[in-house]
Order: sequence, then C-alpha cells, then structure tokens
Amino acid sequence: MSINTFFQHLSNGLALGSLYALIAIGYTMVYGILRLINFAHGEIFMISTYVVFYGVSMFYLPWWVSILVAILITGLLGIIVERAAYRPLRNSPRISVMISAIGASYLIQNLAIVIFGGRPKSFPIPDYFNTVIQVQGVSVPIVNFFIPVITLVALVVLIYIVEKTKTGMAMRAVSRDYETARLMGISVDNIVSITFGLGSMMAAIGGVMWGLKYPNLIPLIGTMPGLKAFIAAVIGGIGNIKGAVLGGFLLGMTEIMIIASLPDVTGYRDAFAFILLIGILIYKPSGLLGQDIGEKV
Amino acid sequence: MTILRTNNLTMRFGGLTAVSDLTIEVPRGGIVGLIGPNGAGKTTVFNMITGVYKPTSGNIIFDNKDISRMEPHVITRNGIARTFQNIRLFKDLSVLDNVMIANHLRLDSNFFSAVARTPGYRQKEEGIRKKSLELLDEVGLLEFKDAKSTSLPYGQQRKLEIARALATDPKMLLLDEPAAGMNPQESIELMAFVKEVRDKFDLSILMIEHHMQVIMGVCEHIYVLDYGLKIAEGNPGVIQNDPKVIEAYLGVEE
Amino acid sequence: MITISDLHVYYGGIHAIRGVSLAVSKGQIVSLIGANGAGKSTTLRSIMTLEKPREGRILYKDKDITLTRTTDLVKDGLVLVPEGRHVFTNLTVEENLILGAYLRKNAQAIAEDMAWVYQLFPRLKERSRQRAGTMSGGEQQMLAVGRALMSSPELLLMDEPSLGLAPLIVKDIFEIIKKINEKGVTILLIEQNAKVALEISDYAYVMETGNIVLEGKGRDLLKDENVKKAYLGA
Amino acid sequence: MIDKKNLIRFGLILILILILTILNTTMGKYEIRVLNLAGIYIILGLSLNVINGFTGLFSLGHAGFMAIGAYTSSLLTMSALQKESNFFAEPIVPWLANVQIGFLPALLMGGIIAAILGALIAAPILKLTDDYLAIATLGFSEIIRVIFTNTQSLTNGALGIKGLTRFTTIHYTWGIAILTVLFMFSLRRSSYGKALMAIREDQTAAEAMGIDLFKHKLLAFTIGSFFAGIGGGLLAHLMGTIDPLMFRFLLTFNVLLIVVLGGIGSITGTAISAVVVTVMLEWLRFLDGVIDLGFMTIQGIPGLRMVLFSLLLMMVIIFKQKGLMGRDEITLDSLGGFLGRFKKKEA
Amino acid sequence: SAPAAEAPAGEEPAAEEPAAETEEVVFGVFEPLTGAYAAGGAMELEGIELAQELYPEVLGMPIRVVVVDNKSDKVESANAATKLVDQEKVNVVLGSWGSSFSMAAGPIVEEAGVPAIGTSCTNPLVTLGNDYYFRVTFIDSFQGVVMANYAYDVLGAEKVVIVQDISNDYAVGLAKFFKDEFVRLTGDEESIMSIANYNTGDQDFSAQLTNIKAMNPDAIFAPGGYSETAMLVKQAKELGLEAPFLGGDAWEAAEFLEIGGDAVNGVVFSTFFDAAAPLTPESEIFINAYREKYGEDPASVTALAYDAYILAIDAIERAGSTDPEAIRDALAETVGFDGAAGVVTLDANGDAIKNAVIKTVENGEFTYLTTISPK
Ligand SMILES: Nc1ncnc2c1ncn2[C@@H]1O[C@H](COP(=O)(O)OP(=O)(O)OP(=O)(O)O)[C@@H](O)[C@H]1O
Ligand SMILES: Nc1ncnc2c1ncn2[C@@H]1O[C@H](COP(=O)(O)OP(=O)(O)OP(=O)(O)O)[C@@H](O)[C@H]1O
Ligand SMILES: [Mg+2]
Ligand SMILES: [Mg+2]
Repeated sequence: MSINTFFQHLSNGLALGSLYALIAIGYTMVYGILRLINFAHGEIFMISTYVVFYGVSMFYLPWWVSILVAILITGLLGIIVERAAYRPLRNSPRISVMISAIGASYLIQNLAIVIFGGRPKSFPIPDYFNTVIQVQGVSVPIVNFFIPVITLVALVVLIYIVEKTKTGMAMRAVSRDYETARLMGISVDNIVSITFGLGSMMAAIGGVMWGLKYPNLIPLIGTMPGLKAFIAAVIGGIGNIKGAVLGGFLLGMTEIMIIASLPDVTGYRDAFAFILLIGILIYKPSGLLGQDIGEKV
Repeated sequence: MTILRTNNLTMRFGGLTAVSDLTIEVPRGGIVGLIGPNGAGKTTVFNMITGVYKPTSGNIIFDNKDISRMEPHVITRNGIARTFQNIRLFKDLSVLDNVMIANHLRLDSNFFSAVARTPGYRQKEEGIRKKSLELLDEVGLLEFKDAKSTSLPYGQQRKLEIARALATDPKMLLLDEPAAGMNPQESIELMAFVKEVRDKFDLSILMIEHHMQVIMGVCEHIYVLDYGLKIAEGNPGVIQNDPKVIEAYLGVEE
Repeated sequence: MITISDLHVYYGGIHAIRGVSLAVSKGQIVSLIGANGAGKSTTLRSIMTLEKPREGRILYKDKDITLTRTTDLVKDGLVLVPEGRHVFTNLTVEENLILGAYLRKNAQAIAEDMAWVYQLFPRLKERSRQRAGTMSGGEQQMLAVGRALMSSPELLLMDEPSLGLAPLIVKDIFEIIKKINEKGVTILLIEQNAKVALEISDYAYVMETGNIVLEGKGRDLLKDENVKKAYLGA
Repeated sequence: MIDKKNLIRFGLILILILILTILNTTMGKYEIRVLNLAGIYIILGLSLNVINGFTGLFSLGHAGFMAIGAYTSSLLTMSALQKESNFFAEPIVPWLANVQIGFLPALLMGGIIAAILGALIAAPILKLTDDYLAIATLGFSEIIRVIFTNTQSLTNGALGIKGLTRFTTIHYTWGIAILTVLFMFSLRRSSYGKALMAIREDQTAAEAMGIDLFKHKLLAFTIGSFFAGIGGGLLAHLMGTIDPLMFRFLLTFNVLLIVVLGGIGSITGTAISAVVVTVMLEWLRFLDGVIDLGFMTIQGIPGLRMVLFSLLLMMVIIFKQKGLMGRDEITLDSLGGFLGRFKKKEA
Repeated sequence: SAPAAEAPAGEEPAAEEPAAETEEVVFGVFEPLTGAYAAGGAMELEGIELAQELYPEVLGMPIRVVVVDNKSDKVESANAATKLVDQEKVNVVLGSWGSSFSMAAGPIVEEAGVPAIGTSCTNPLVTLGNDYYFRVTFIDSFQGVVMANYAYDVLGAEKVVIVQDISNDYAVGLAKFFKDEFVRLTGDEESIMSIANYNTGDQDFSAQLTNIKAMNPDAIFAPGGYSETAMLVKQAKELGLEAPFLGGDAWEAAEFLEIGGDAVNGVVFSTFFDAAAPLTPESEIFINAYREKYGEDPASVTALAYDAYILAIDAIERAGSTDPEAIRDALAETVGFDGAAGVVTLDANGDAIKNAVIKTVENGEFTYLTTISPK
C-alpha cells in the first residue's frame, strides 16, 4: 500500500468514525439514563433527515433554518416516543420495554414509508459542501472536516452537562433507582424527558451530517447507523460519553482499515462491527471505558 | 480440629485494602463470630471464602483443601453455604422452590433422566421434596411453602435464606448479619435457633453480627476486625473487656 | 404536623395496613415499633405516596396529600430515609449528598450542611470520591442518613436508620436524631432497637399485623409489660 | 401408575390431534399454510422462551440458530441434481454434493448442528449480562447471516436455495410442537428447569447455592438453539426455498414478540400467542386491499397493516405489561376452576 | 400482439348488468409494499395500476387486480402467494420485485397450477425447473454478456474491477456472467483485477474505492441497486477515481440521478428500453400515459410490471380462456410480444429473450446510446 493510499484510508476512517461517534453520543446518553436500548434512535435520526429535506424542497426554508427546525422537531419526537412507548412501561420487565422500543422503531419506519413513500430522496446539499479538498494527494470532502469538530464540541458539551451539572447528576441517579430519585425531590419524568430530548437532538445533528455525507434518504436509512452507533456505544462502555466517541472512532477506523489491508473480505464488512464488539466484550465485559457495574454482594 | 483456616488473607480494591493479612480459624462444630466497625472488611472475608472475590494474596483451607481460587458453586459443593447481608432470595419463586433449588447440586441425575422423569429421578425428586419440607418446618415456614418468597416479611426472609443454605447439605454455614432487622425478642429466638441448627445438622458456623447480645450469647470464639486488620480475638468475656475493641467498636456502656 | 386516619393498603391481595391512624405533632420524635411484617415500612411509604392507599386520609400541614406527587412532598419538607439504604450505587458519596440537596438553591447553606454531615460521619468524608455501591453495608446506611439530612427536612421519616450499624455508630445515630430534632426537625422513626427508640421518643405507636395495637408516651411504653415481653427481649 | 390428570391430558392431546386432522382435510391451502406457520412459531417461541423466559438471559440471536438448522437440513435433503442446478454460479463443495438423507434425520441433524454451534457461540459470551449479552447474540446472528451470504460454495450465497421438497406438513409441525410443549413442561418441573429459573431470579444467589452458572446457561442455549434449528428446518421445507435474507433480525423479533406477548416464561402463553400472532398478521391483510365498510369503500394503503400491527403490539405491551399469561399457565386445575365457575353460573 | 388500445384511459366499463353476477378475471399481484424493498414494490405497482387503467378488460370481462404485500420477506411472500391462488382464486399471478420473493412463490403457483409472470426478478433460479413461472425481463446472463462486450469492444478495457452487492442475488448473478464473458473475451484470467463486495444498505464505500483507485483499472463494473450505486459513484468521484462505471438495468431510476448528482455523468449501463427511443408502439402508449399521470419519466421496472400485466391479457386472449392451465400454455408460446419494455419472446425456461438498450448519463439525464439484440 502506498503512503498516499494509506493516508487516504486514514482520512476515510477518521470521517466515518467521527460520524459514528456523533450518533453514538446521543445513543449512549439515553441508554445511560434509562438502561434502555432505544431502538427508535435510528428512526429519530431518519426523521431528522426527512425534515431537512421537506424543509428545503417543500417549504423553501433556508438550509440552516431547516436544520434548526429538524433539531427541534426531532427533540420533540424523542420526547413523544418516550412518553408514548417507554413511560407506561417504567415498571415492566426490561424485555417488554425492549419490545416496545423495537415496536416504536417499526412503527415510525412504517409510518415513514406510508407518508414519505419508499422511494429514495436526495438530501439537499448546499454547493459549498460538495467541495473536495486535496491535501497532499489525499482527497477529503469538506464535510469530513466538519464532522470531527462537531463531534468533539458535542462531546465536551454533553460531558459537562452529565458530569458537572445537578441535572446531569439527577440523570445518573434516575438511571439506577426511580423511586429513591423521587425521594430526593427529583422529577423523574422531567429528567427522562430532558434526556430524551437531548439525545434526540444529538440524533438530528448526526442525521444532518450523515445526510451531507451520504445524501440518500430512505425510510430505512436509520437502521444501520443506529445499530452501528449502538455498537460503538457498547464498545466504549455504554452510558459513558467519552466511551461512545472512542467506540465510534474505533469502529469506523476498524471497518476501513480491515478492508484496506484485506480487500478479499469486503463482503464480511457488516460482520466486522459485531466481531469487534464481541471481541471487546469478551476481553472487557463492560466496554473499554465502562465502569464495572457489578453490584457488591 | 480446624475445619476452616485462612492464612494471611488480603484483599485490595484499587488503593483500598479491605482485608489485610488476616488469619482466622474455625474449629469443627464451633460457632465463631466476626465483628468490627462498618467497613472493617467482614463481608469481604465472607466473599473471599465463598469465591465471590478472589483474594489478592493468602489462602483459605477448608476441610484440608485449598479453596481460595475455586468458583463459588464448587465451594458450595465442597460444603460451605452462606446467607447474604442484603437478602437475595429467588424472588418470583415459591418458598418451597427456593429450598428445593438448593438441593439441585446434590442431585446426581443427568439432564435426560430428569426431563424424561424416569422412575429413578422421580424417587430422588420425592426425597428432595420431603427433605425441603422438613427444613421449612424446622425454620417455621412450612405454612408459607407456596407463598412467593418476597411476600414474606423481612425476618422470615432471613430464615428462609438459612433454610435454603441448609438445603445444600453444608458442613459449614456463613451467616452475614442474620439478626439485622429483627427486634430484640426475635434476636433472642434467633440465638437459640442458631445453636439448634448447629447441633442438628452437625455444622460449624461463622457469623457476622452487630447485635452484641446475639454475638456474645452464641459465639464460643470471636474475631474483631478494624480497617481490615485483626485487632482482637478470644472468647466473649475477653472481647467485651478488650479496650481496643471498646474503643473501635463497642463504645462505653453508660 | 401529620395525621393519618384509617389507612388501608393492599399489596395485590395482601391487606398489609388495616386501618392505621396516627399523628405526629411538630417538634416531636415519634417512633413506630413492631414485629417483622407488621406494616411499619408500608405506612411510611404510603405517606410518601410511594404506595397508593385504598382507603384513608393522610394530612400533612393540614393538607390532604394522598394524591400529591412524591417530588412535591419533598419540596414541602417531607423526607424519607428508605429501608434498605437505597443509595445511588453508581454515583460517588459526594454526589449522593449533593442530590440530597437537589431542590435547595442556597449554595452556602448546602455547603454548611455538607460539612456538618461529614463531621457526623467522618468515614463519608474519607471516602467522598468512592462509588457508593462499593461501600460496606453500614457505610451505605450512614450515607443514606446523611443524604436525607442534606435536604433540610421539616419532617424526617426514618425507616430503621440503625440497621446494620456497629454498636458505636448506633449510639451516634440516636444522638444525631436527637440533635436534628433539637434543630426543629420533626421525626417519625421506625426502629427495631425499641429500647433506645422509646427512650428518645416523645410518643410511640406499636404495630402488629397492619394495626396499631398500643400507643403512648415513649417512657410509659418502656414500662409496659407486653411491650417488654414482645420487643425489649426482657 | 396412571393418574386421572395424566389421562385427561392424554385425552386432550388426542382431541387436539383429531381437530388438526380434520382441519387438515377440510381447510384450504392458505389456512393450512397459516396453521403450519403457527405450529412452527410455537416451536420457535418455546425455544426462545427457554433462554429468555426460564433462564432470564437476553438473547436476540434466534434467527442465526434457525438459519443454521434451515441450511443444514436443506442441504441434507436435496438430491445431487437439485444441488447442481441450484449452484450454477459456483459449484457446491464436493463433500456435500452427493449427500442426501431423509427428512426426519435431516431435521434432527439441523437441530443438532444448531445446538452445537449455539453452544459454541454462547460459551465465550455467557458471562456477559443483560443488554451486553443481547447485543452480542444479535451480533452472532448477523455474523452467521453474513457468512452464509459470502460462502457461496456452501450456501449458494445471496442466490439462495430453491426447489426443496416441501416435506413439512401439519403432522410434522404440530406433532413436533406438541412434543416441544410436553418437553418444556417436563423441563421446567425438573430440577434442571428450577435451576435455570434460579439463575433468572438471582445469579449470585444461584451460584452460592452450588449451581454452575456456566453449565446451566450453556444448557439453556443448547436447548434453545436445538429447537430453533428444528424450527428453521421445518420452515425451510415449508417454503421450499431459503436464502440468507430470510434470517434477518426481523425474524428474531417476531419470535421474541410471541414470547413477550404470551408472557415471558409461560409455556401455554407462548403457544397461544404463537397462534394468535400468526393468524392476526394474516388477518390484518384485509387492510392492504380495498376495505368495504358498507357505506363507503376505502382504498387500501400499503403499509397500513404494519403500522396498525406495530400499534396493536405496543398497546398490548403497554396495557398488558406481563403479556397474556404473565408467568402463569393454563393447567388442568385452572381450566377446571374456570369451567367450574361457568357451571355454577348456569345452575 | 398487444391488446388494442381501444379502451381509452380512465373510461369506466359500462355497468349495466348487476355487478354481483359479473364474471371477472382476477390478476393477483404480490409485491414488497413495506419493509426494506418497499421502493421497488411501489415502482412496480405503478406500472400495474397504469396498465389496469388503460386495459381494464379482457375477453369482455373486467379485470380485478388483487394486490398483496409480501413485506420484503420471504415467508410473507409465500403466504401472500398462497392467499392469491387459494383464497382469491386468481387466474394469473404477477410479481414480484426481488427474485427471492418470487422464488418463495414458485412452488406455490406450480402446485396450484396457476401461471405467474415475473416482473423484474432476474435470478435464473426463479424460472428454472418451474413450468409455471415466466418473466418479461431478460435474465442476467444476457445483460452481463452485453456489458462485458461493451467494456471490451467500445471502451477497449483490458483490466476491470467488479464491485458487487454480495447480499443481492441480482448483483451476484450479473457479476458472475460479466466476469465469465470478460475473461473469455480477453483470454486473460487476470483481467478481472479484483471483486470488491458490499451489502445492501451500505452507504460508505470509501475503503473499497480507495483500494480500487490504487489498482487503476480501465473500467469498473458495479451491479447493484441504484441508491447504493449512486452513492458508490459519487464517492468514487470524490476520491478522484476516473475509471468509467458500468452497470445494469437497476440503475435506471430518477433517484439515481438525484442522489448521484454530477458524479454519475458518464456511467454506462444496460437496460430494457428508453423513453427517448421507444422500442415498440406500446412503449409510446406507456410513456405518454405515465408522464401524464406522474409528470415524470417512468423507471424501467415500472415498464416491466406494466408488461407483465399486458402479457397476461395477451395470453388470455390467445388462449381464449381464463383457465389458468390454458393461460400457462399460451404464455409458454409467447413469441414477439410487443411490450413497453421491448419485444418479448419466451424461451424454454420461460425467460424473455429481448433486446437490451445501452444508456449513459449526460448532463444529469439518461441518454440512449445503442440497442443490442440477443445473438
Ligand atoms: N467491590 C469493592 N470495590 C471497592 N471497595 C470495596 C468493594 N467491596 C468492599 N469495598 C470496601 O471494602 C471495605 C470493607 O467492606 P465490607 O463490606 O467487607 O465491610 P463490612 O465489614 O462487611 O461492613 P458492614 O458491617 O458495614 O457490612 C469497605 O470500606 C468497602 O467500601
Ligand atoms: N412489595 C410487596 N408485595 C407483597 N407484599 C408485601 C410487599 N411489601 C410488603 N409486603 C407485605 O406487607 C406486610 C407489611 O410489610 P412492611 O414491609 O410494611 O412491614 P414492616 O413492619 O416494615 O416489617 P420489617 O420490620 O420486616 O421491615 C408484610 O406482610 C409484607 O410481607
Ligand atoms: Mg457487611
Ligand atoms: Mg420495614
């Protein structure tokens, strides 16, 4: 492999990894608080891309306004999904909640098929983002510069919220014990709504970035990124925001680098993520940065 | 004759040494107490003996076998049973099932004969049921045998834990604060119960307890821990008057 | 301060509380003693609306609170130290204490209380950055009590605060309860350690199988023959 | 030692068989097909129930085990000629080209291979808890699918396999389903079944009671994947064709759904829910066509069926949180009680 | 021949006799209307609906179309097909998008003795050994050969890389036939430099493309769905990969152009027909009607679905009967049928032998290059 090709791969991996990381941040946050694999996260992500699409193509909103609208609507959607599908199940077995989450995911997906139609739409990309920059023979589309920056900003902001603010502490408290949290005067419902709202807004930001990079919208667009983001979150140690970012980068890099060095296994690509995941879990059952939550006997 | 002996047992969690260079002995058929301030490392000693934690250093000899790195279920098989400081019953199952499950390890029927319900298996199962009912009778829970285990009041749940531990046919029983949540009257009853169980099942007992009345009343020998270190040992009379123990743990009677 | 009348609570088919009535006046220490499973904890849980009573009324500061949300009760100065510790295992000791003061705004007062709690339980200060879940049983119990103190309660409900504590600390706990009470906090206390509890109580209730069977001044109950037999281990 | 209850049970099974035989001869192909599927879903639901319901392990890998069973049994029942015409892009591996055995042995082999692979897969990840186990098993099932897509000379890859003899009939599906139900009851009653449930309730305590967690969890996975493999084989020979895409996560979800709706851990609940869900999904098809409400007709909207199904599903989960049966069972006693009440009312 | 266009679009059949007793002909359609392939199903359904509007009758009887959803799922496909033949008693089955789903229906229609006409399903296994399954599309063997010849003759390519969707049977089949032919043409086993794979739904191809760029091939053959391929080509251009992309009929969809943008200019692919260069009179009828109804140009799979419908009418008319067996026999003898997507002759397997059209993209529009007939 020539140096050039290697750097090209590196740049590709960095871009993909930071995109996974961005989506994983929202995922891990919701999981961290509710211990719920929010299968609908990918669908919320999907809706955000469609909102931008319709905002620009139907309502002729300026591009950045569409994005703001998308972030707001998706935040709201997250809150609604939580109210409708998860809140009534607070005291049910985890598996029921998981079914409800998958159900919500299929519901949104099928609704999207009915409403948006199954045919692909193309995400509106402002011309500026179509530029490709050549750096020493390595081609880098301009979005690839934006994504890591946004990911890092999101990382810092969310870590601040979760670890330094009282609301963040309340989020972590709620994640373990609703009842005792209530005894502290914490409004569990509000905290959960805030968490979902924030997580979903992160999904929207991820969605916009995804759309800019992969402008191919179908109602199923959220499934794969959702799953990958979840895997990234688990690899990093679920519930841990830094872990999610680490996991995202690692996952993106691994996917690209395996193909780069072993071109014959490209067909197995969808399995890499899982193999990496299982490998890491066997080695460290709570993820790379996850704390061992085993309870004291 | 000693049934259990720990040699220079040490357990570290990160920078914290929870148990430090601890050597204790439990004589066969004896009732030995383990006391000390909160966080002294008592439960940690239990967790090491039962294999929940692997000791950082030192070893544990039980019945002339080194059990310090065995899996918990193997240790139980070797004859050590325990109760938990925070009650851990099989919540959704009935009281009787809780006890019957503890017999599973002694059942030498294989999977296929169990599922096919061969006559041989049925006979064994019947034996287990009988034995479990007897145990429940012993601890006074027979009337609740079909109730869900968590619907029992706290004190009864502790007794069920003991019955369940006995069902594993142990040679030695570890009790972690059996009197917690019991009022003084119930504690006194518990003392008699512990002795009775020891005699009837031919056990050796190691128990942690903060109720001094109970400890002093049943234990023949007592170890006192503080910050993971053994600060005293001896019979109740000695311990009660040991100034170190009074300062660290008992406080002065007014 | 709080008045309960004719309370009935069910767990599914189990009739756990069968018409309990009791009252706590401002500034008092009142204790609730009784055998295992008598329904003491359930009574406290009902006050905090963690259990929904089927019948009966609970008045707090002369308002019916049976339908009030737990959160709002806390806002109004009603705080429970739950049975079985229930510390936030994934948070550090210090974070647990901060959450105890979740609804309070006055940063300085919070800091003062924090210092006070650390002074009461030096072990907590020593371990302020340890995850609460890895603390020993007794240490967690200290944390649970400390956390409740952080919320500057008006009426403090304590469910077996001395459970699993070493004798030395048990003594401390009762001293602490007296001290808090002297600061003006009203206390409703459940204790197995009936003797000490009755000694420091202004008034006490004895519960059996969901009913109040006896009540009276703490000192008087100490002398009661039945109480002596059943609860004091005489 | 024939007791009365066993006699009644035996009688009920006979009646069920009789009813099925009658249905088999009187019903149309479509209804029979749905009935067959229902039978297969009972087997699948119960197999997942061992892992998720009895043992409390979160497994999302069922589609993978089914795929193993389906491919194994299919490759074993196909004739050399069938294999040759199927594998037109890349010839089949020589050692499989001329193997052909009967349906039942092939089915059994499917189950056994699935069980062995299930155990091998589960072994390294059994110490994972909850969601970590769930995601790892989901991962394995996806990995299996990806492997089957890529190993063309073994599975024919994306091109799939077709022209399987459609051996699967009501006798097989329901016969095996009934056997599975009986097996499950017997398992749960046994000491091993109780040990599994103890693990579900409290792992630490179970271990302290001398239960070997690894061995028993592995047992649950092995049983689960065995029956999943059998179910996969039946499905393959009902369809006559398989390909890797059949075994996506959606399939696992369907099975999981059946278990949860039926009441996690309940055997009769799972069986009933398998039938209800299968029939319901088909019944809702009317939504895709023109709906005649008498006074007006509505043009069917494609996808509405799935929207409605998702909605119904979520409503059931939300309003009946423990599923149809919770952890209870329909037993002779409860049935007797029910009938007794009915009789009293009549009197 | 195609049914005469005497029934104008949209005109209601005279409803004189009591409707209940009317004899009717039932066409059963099973398509993925939900799930992963809903887009394909939707496009084909458009073709069938359009055809029914234009041709609502056969042999003087109204045609009723029953549509069932196969949910992009094989098991559901089999259920759907069983419902059609068993409950709806359809005379002929049309569909489905996706060979896998058609294969699931195969044994069912065969057993029931009802003929089925495949629309865009191109996997050879669909019709193989099944006397009741036909299709209006050519199969991949022909298309692959066409494109291999194009690469060799027109582009003068000697070294080619294949990028295929490994989980898509259509792509895998096409790649195989392309490869066989191209190796035959060049006589060089090494002329296929590499086969890179991806999976349906993948969005990121940067790793595969970076590898390919380093190999510097003369051309890239990339059979797969249009939405993935559009992304593939777009990313290739971003990476500065200049080799021309070649592909198959699946690319022909407006979305391919929208998603791919400028990047897809210059790609070359084979397909069935071109709206700009109608192959048959029927093509013009179809294209005009479609433009009128939807205001845009139809996709080729829409044309194929349309053809499946009108071929069924043609067969019924030739058979002079609505009996499924008779329809089957008539179908088997189809020769020179004028469909919207070309002239169809069915071979012994039931596969269409028909012309292929080669197209490119110029200035963001599909542009006709040439027509190639089967040898
Ligand atoms: N898993 C762990 N990680 C970190 N520290 C631990 C862990 N388990 C125990 N510790 C610490 O070790 C010390 C001893 O704990 P242990 O539970 O043995 O105390 P104990 O003597 O049983 O106290 P108590 O009487 O309060 O139950 C405590 O300070 C506790 O915080
Ligand atoms: N969640 C529950 N489900 C069913 N029954 C319960 C539940 N909680 C308590 N009970 C039952 O209600 C009754 C009262 O229980 P409660 O916990 O209030 O007693 P208590 O007086 O606090 O006892 P202890 O001294 O053991 O704490 C008991 O019979 C108990 O078994
Ligand atoms: Mg302890
Ligand atoms: Mg209580």
